Amino acid sequence: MQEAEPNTESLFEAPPMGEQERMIEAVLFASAEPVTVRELEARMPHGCDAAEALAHLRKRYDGRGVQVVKVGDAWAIRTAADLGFLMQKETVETRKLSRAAIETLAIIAYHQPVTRAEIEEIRGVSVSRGTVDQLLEMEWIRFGRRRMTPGRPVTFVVTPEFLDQFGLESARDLPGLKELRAAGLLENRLPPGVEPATENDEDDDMNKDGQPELFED
Amino acid sequence: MQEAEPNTESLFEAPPMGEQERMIEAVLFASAEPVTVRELEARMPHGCDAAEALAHLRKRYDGRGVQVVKVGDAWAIRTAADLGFLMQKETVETRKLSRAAIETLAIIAYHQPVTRAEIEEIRGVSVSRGTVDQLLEMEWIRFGRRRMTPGRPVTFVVTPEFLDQFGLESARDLPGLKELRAAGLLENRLPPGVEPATENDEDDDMNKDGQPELFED
Amino acid sequence: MSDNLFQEDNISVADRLAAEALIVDVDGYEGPLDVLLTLSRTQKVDLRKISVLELARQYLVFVEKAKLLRIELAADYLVMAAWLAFLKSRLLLPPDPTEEGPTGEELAAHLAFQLERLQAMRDAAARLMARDRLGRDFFARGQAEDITRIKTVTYTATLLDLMQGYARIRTRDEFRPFTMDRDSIFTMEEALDRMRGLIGFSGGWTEMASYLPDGWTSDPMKRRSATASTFAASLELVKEGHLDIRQTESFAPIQLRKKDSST
Repeated sequence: MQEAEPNTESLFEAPPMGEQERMIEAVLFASAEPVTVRELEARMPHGCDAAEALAHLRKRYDGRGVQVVKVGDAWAIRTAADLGFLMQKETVETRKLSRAAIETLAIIAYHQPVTRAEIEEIRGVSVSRGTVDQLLEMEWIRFGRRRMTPGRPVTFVVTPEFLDQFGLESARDLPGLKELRAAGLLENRLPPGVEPATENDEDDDMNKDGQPELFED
Repeated sequence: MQEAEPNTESLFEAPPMGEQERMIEAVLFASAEPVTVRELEARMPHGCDAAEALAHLRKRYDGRGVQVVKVGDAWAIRTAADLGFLMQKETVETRKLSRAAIETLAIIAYHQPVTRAEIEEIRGVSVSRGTVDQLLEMEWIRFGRRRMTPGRPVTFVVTPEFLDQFGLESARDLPGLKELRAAGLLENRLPPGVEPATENDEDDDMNKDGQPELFED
Repeated sequence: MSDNLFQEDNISVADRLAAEALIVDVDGYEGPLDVLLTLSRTQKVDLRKISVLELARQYLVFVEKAKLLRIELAADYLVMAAWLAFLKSRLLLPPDPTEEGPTGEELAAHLAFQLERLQAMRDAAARLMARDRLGRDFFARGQAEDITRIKTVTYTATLLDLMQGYARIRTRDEFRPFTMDRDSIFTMEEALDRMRGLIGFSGGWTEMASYLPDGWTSDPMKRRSATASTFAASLELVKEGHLDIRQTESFAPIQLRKKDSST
């Protein structure tokens, strides 16, 4: 009806907030993946305030069988965790992670961005290639920025898929993060007598086009 | 663990209607197929009245962005018909990029700024115009500065959209050869003497300098 | 008294039993740090208050016992044993003022920190895995909707595709060597010739950068090539005994000096 011409209509006025809430409800319900505020606004008529509509929607679903949850900078609808027992049919058999993979994942989540050498320093053993590959393949971790230390090692960080998997709004909501930080257990403390590597932020040997010498071999 | 109790508990009393409504909401949301009243009751604790809870839920969603609808003799949650225009993006079909395009893109990412002639030299086959056009159209690459060599060939560089797509903060964060090897990606060695699969990315109207008229604007 | 501590005769029965239990399961441990963490539990105290000296003793008992049972321990277990023996002596003997480096207490504190951090990460991992999980405790939409079929084709590729694509090309290169035509190369031979002519005149420490030839310092490509070959040439001259070379820390300028034949 009206929706046939949302574009011409929107030149004049954004739809009322209740209508915006309905739109977001529809989009989030339809999608299995989290949707960002930007994507929501791109789909909605011009002038909509997706963030405000989201806040209303979130309140509306408070305590219901499905919930509006935040995943990184995106939003999704998920069933309430206390109703998991009804869903045996939907449960997907998750691949069992090895103890090494679980620890590596936790270290990446709590220490990110973290290099392979740092993971090995914390675990006290070398990290097997398969472990990192598995986590990359599951898209729970990805490469982060290179560390500006000798060798320019790549770092690892966790992904939005990881947050979605564990029902976290952001990596700041990891359980016990604050306590661990307060206890100094997330510091990268070097063994006594070892010189800290200099954080040399700009490297003259890098030409303007961002081609580090690493790629020239 | 929770499943153990509701059955024994339910011998005495069914959960309150509000709770039954939540259960139905979650099940309808999560299941891939419409669910019949019988199936609902089979999943819910003993003594529940799925039909009544459904009627409540249906009323609750009246006028909302999603609706509880009857499909045959089963029930499902669906987006409200008047909001269908918001769902267009749901049906985007994604296809894998061709091998030629991936290789071209990889060379541009690792060697940028790079000319077409250099890409061809690295790949060992000519690069079809279609491949470059496709990457340009996807906005994963763009023209860089002209190279200050005879013919002043244009160069290609990757775009911020590319970095975004691949979850990189900068092109420098691409793993280097050593890391590719460590990740097992450099193991697919061809036996010496074996010709790589010939890809006839023919492009006849291209002169030797890799300067097709396309770039002579 | 302190001599006694270095002998393995006075191992208590409990220690022996603990060590044997560890050895039986040595394959189940993830390296020496894991063993130390397990041993530390026998102290039944907060990891912050752990006695590293006691822990070192327990670990050495464990390694000694393994030797007696002729169990092959991986090299890193033996490296840890050697290090702990060293730490033990540092902790027990009065500090030698002439000796440099960190004190035994500093080393012990760091080891305690490592153990506490590893334990903390294990606890964190357990808490993480105990959370409600997508697809197990809470669920995504079971039926993503398709009301209007407006087909737009987009092409995708993953980082893995990209890396594999690049790897494929570079692997091919190993059999069909690829060289870019580059005119901005300053060869090591050229650098060596140049350096031989210049080092005779310089007395004190001079930065290596000042040896770069004229016209090779502004263009980054050329500067990189000239720097690399000048550095390689410098090393060659050091090897030949004509030069001294030093760098105070990572990324600091590299400095050269003509070798003084009198010292």
